[in-house]
Amino acid sequence: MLSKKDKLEMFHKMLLIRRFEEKAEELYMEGKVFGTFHLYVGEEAVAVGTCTALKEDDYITSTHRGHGHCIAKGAQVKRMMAEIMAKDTGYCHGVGGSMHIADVEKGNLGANGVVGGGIAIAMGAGLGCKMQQNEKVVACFFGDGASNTGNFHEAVNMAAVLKSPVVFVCENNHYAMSNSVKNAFAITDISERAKGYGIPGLTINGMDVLEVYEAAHEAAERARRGGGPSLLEAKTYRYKGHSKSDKNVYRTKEEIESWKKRDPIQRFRSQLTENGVSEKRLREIEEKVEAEIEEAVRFGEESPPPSLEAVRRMVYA
Amino acid sequence: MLSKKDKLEMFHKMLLIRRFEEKAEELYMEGKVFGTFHLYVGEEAVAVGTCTALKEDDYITSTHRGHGHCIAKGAQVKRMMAEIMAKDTGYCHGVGGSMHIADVEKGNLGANGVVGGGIAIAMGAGLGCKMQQNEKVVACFFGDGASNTGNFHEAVNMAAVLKSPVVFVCENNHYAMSNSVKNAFAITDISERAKGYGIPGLTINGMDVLEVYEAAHEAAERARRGGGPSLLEAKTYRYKGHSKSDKNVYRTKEEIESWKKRDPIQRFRSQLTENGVSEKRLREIEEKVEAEIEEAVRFGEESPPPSLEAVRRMVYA
Amino acid sequence: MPERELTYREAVREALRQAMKNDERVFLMGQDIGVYGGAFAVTLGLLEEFGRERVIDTPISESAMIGGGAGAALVGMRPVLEIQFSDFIGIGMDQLVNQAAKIRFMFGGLAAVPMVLRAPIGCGTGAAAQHSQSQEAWYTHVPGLKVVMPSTPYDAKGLLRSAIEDDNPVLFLEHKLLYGIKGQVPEDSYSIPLAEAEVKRSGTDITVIAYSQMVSRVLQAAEELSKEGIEAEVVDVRTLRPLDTETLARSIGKTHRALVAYEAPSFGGYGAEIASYIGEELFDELDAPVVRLGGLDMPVPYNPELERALVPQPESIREAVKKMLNRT
Amino acid sequence: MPERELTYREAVREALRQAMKNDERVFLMGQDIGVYGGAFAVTLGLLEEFGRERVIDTPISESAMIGGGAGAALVGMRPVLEIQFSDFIGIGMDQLVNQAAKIRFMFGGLAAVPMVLRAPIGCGTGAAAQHSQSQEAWYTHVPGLKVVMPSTPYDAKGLLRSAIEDDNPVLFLEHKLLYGIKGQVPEDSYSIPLAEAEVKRSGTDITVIAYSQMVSRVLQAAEELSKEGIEAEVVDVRTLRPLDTETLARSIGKTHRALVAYEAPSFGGYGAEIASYIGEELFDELDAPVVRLGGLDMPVPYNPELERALVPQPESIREAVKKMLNRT
Ligand SMILES: Cc1ncc(C[n+]2csc(CCOP(=O)(O)OP(=O)(O)O)c2C)c(N)n1
Ligand SMILES: Cc1ncc(C[n+]2csc(CCOP(=O)(O)OP(=O)(O)O)c2C)c(N)n1
Ligand SMILES: [Mg+2]
Ligand SMILES: [Mg+2]
Repeated sequence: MLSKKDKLEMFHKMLLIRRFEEKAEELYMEGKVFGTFHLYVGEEAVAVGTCTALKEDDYITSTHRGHGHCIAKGAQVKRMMAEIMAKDTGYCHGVGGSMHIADVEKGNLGANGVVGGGIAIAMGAGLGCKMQQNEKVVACFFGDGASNTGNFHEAVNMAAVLKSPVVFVCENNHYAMSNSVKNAFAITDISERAKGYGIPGLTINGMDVLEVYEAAHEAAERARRGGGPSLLEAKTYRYKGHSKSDKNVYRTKEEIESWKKRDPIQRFRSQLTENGVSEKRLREIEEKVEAEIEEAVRFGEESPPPSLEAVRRMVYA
Repeated sequence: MLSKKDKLEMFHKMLLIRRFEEKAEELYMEGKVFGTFHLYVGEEAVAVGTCTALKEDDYITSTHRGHGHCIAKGAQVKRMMAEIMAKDTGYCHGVGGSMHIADVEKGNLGANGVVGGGIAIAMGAGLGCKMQQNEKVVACFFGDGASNTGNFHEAVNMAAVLKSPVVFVCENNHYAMSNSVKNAFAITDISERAKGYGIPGLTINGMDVLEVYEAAHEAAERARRGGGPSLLEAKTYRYKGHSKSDKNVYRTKEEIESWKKRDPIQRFRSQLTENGVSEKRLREIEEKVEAEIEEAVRFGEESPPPSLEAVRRMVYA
Repeated sequence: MPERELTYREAVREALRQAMKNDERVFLMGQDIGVYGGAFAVTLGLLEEFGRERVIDTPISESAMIGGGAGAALVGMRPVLEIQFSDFIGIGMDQLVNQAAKIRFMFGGLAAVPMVLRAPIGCGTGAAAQHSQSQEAWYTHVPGLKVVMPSTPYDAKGLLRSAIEDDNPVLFLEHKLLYGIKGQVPEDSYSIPLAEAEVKRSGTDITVIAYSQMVSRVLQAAEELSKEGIEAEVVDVRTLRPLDTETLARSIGKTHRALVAYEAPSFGGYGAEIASYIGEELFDELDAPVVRLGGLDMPVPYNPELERALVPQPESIREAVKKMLNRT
Repeated sequence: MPERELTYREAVREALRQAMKNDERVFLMGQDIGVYGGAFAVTLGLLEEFGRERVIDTPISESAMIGGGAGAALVGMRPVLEIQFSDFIGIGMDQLVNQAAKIRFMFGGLAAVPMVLRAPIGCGTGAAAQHSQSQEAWYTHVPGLKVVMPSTPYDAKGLLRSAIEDDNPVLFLEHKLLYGIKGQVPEDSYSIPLAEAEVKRSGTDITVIAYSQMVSRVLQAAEELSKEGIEAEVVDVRTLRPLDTETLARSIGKTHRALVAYEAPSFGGYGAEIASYIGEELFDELDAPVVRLGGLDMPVPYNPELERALVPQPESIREAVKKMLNRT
């Protein structure tokens, strides 16, 4: 059962994700952040609901749209900010960037630039945990698009037969870049695929952090007890374009607006208020988030870049 | 509806496959056939039932265990025999061998040494037919083992969403080499996976050529009418080892014997007799098969090998 | 033929459009190539022009797409596939190498797989290790494949036509940094034969061999060297497999020195093939060792200064040439 | 240490067994490696000895297995994967190259992926185009990977230990024709450092460079050449990445001539890396061009005579040496 403190921390994290993303976009416009990145705005409930259901030393694997997972699993936003600013103090010494942030200490086995690329890694990490009998589990995030990669199929099946303790979390935000799930699937619920692997499958409301938490918790504990993997499909939506260069030609403004009405942060905020959390308390959290983000930007800006000599030594252990 | 003539031709082909395989094994012992090959003995009903449901100019894609598909689709056994003897008169001029026999003229787009390797090819060939509006369909053979490859997943899903006219025929002979389906799947019926792609799925008795024919016919006509792909799972069994070097340590003699009691050729022979086909007529077919096989061996033995110069020119068109 | 200025991107698009108009067997498959116009906007407008049957958005299934291309080609179509970043060709490596490239041979020469696989390569966009690679060396080592890497809009258009008309699987690799560059391009359709290198600049002192985006850096270096009295001949191989060795031989027969510049990690890169060809067949022509100037031996880093330091730049090319001529 | 004769297959198996006994983080994953003992019987008996938890038969899912290996390694295990034929590594190429090999770098050096991928390579068994390849050139071009190709039972055992103990992903490629060959192998565990080439035969007239199965053919050619008064030095590079260039330099400093023999198609093969290294760094030592003797430029044909003609054999190596020494 989630305590009030837990819930406030969830709210804090969801907000931190939202503001991190908005700030990253701003910095990109200012030319302080480079390359490509993919914003998680709108999907915060999935990462936070799932990661709250995990223990601190459990693992996750993440995606190209990974900032949210990273924060939800406990990363420091300042080191994330430094990373996307390509600084030496970033999680990957400025060598990885947005698509490769990892935080192995906190159990984040890395974002991934390859769609579906992390699914097999999650399966194998789970296998390792099983062999080490450490009762850890792995939550594996991936998108609707990733569900059509061969890696999804191979890894989920292998996890099923080897009873690797993984919670497969499909973030169905209804698009893979410009491709609607209507064109990429002849089914409506991706969780349906669980049947083909003989594992539990469940479609949940990815805009409701508590519903995500409940489902993830059950799946994680099942895996921890040796019951093998599950497939959760969280229906959600990304508010922003796929990446920086997206003109949103493939969807309507109305559709976007209709999802924004179901905003996971607004929803959770109202729930908290209804549950007696004071407006003041929530404001405090909001202010704290602002301060954290500002501090992160300052940290990033003041940090030095990595040196070529140091980076050359990173290729091999 | 199958005519009596059709059925006798089916019987003829099943027997031709069986005897071809037995002869190939003999020749291997004698050192006249090289490399690796994989015998189809026990599974004849699947290839013959399926290919009988196709039109002459429909396509198939085949597997490493491909002799049966090839014969069922109308290949000349003498050119197959010449191929596995590495002769210039073989289907691939002795360059492909058992695992690569193709007969594009008869619609056989090739055996395949890569497990699952032909599934995407079938999907694309179907797509080509659809674009050409030629009303052809593709039957795609693959094993239970192949159903766990990424290609299966990607190609079946892509066929489903693009409505590629393919009949996916999973030959579930219960083993992928030494690996029992019990270890490779957490489900009992592979056809269950069709649900995850939104296409019809059906498990059938692969030892009953008429049942296979009926299911394949329905699926093929559905595809031909623009209804998209289907997944058939034919439960069957291979009597022989996986390949020449198999000691069968992973299964019991009893299991093998129990399947031999369900022999598809015996079964069909009895059905034909019950349906009034005379013993004499069946004997004639059996003799004809013997003659065809002998003729094939002679043809292979008397044929010349390919020349290096000619073969070097085969790399590029 | 009337000419006008087009970007590289537009030149590729025009070649696609003309091929599709000219031959109804040609069709496109890829991710987000329809309404989105492709990750690099190359196919923009083609969906509207040719419809969903011939401009097919696929799910994220690179392996099935490449194998599917081979299957469609086998039954008489001429697919042109787009992989969103060449880095992901590895996902369909087996279908490309063990199926598409070998089918003709394995079938005894009795089938053909006319297909083109287009993909953007290269670094310089801050996209880090999984979106910035140049893996041409893998493909050039595969009998049955052809590999083309044009450096200008003009070459891109003419070579793409040849690639589409070729009866073999052809990899057509487009450097991301080239998409925006401009050049004169004839309106009409024309073709440049595969396996013809081109001398992009004449010179007498040294031959610098390059392809794709590196050609412009080499040309820039050559112009600067010229001011110092060094005349470099620049050979753009354009087609890496099959390689036009005659043009190389002719040039080195004149300059007696060769530098090979490329972006991929130096070790085991395609430059090694060129260098060892020259070292073996033109040994007696050489006044100095053939030098390879490739990328540093590491994945592409995100940090933009490091990314720049990774690969040969005009300055480092100039330095390398001067060193070879003992002019530093 | 007591020695006795083992086959190459047994030597590999013994290295696996000793590593598993010695370190409980080591486990095996592959297809049919359990009760079947592997397609080439390398892992025979290990299931019985170590149980199903540490000798894991997987479904036919090469990509997930390779990525899974990386995942297990990331959380502290030391997986040793077997791919049934190296030809199928392509199916997991992305997981190998874009994940396993790059994770450490992308993570800023803060993680390690200690895993070994074993696979049989090579032709000579009549298994045709998809079961007979030597694609080492692909892997040697990947920063982050190491590539080992031992030629003897002794080397196989010692190098496999080093590969398993290495904290990076290592490809360990075993030529099928070697499995049955015998050699003296110590009983105890020992290691041979990665990146140390070995002079397998001393000579003065020419250096012949090879690896894996080709070494024995080169040695055979060398013995025959010796009867004709030609003394070839034979260098077995053993580890292809990183390459021990010092041993090459020392040898060529003595012989002034180099031939590189390998089985893969000559064009773009790993031999090109060796040849261009020598051509560039040892140019002044060379009395003659470095010659590459690779395979013919085509997929492996089924017909056994053609298959034999495809790759260098003792006769063709002898011929090549004599030609280089103008002794034909
Ligand atoms: C294997 C691969 N193919 C293509 C791409 C290019 N790409 C990056 S993100 C993306 C869409 C991913 O969709 P989804 O899995 O639904 O995740 P989302 O972006 O919606 O979170 C594509 C096609 C890639 N990175 N990797
Ligand atoms: C991608 C790939 N992995 C492994 C192999 C080795 N191999 C050949 S056949 C086979 C088993 C195939 O099982 P299944 O698909 O059930 O077909 P069956 O042999 O039972 O007809 C294996 C593992 C291969 N040829 N291709
Ligand atoms: Mg999505
Ligand atoms: Mg099977």
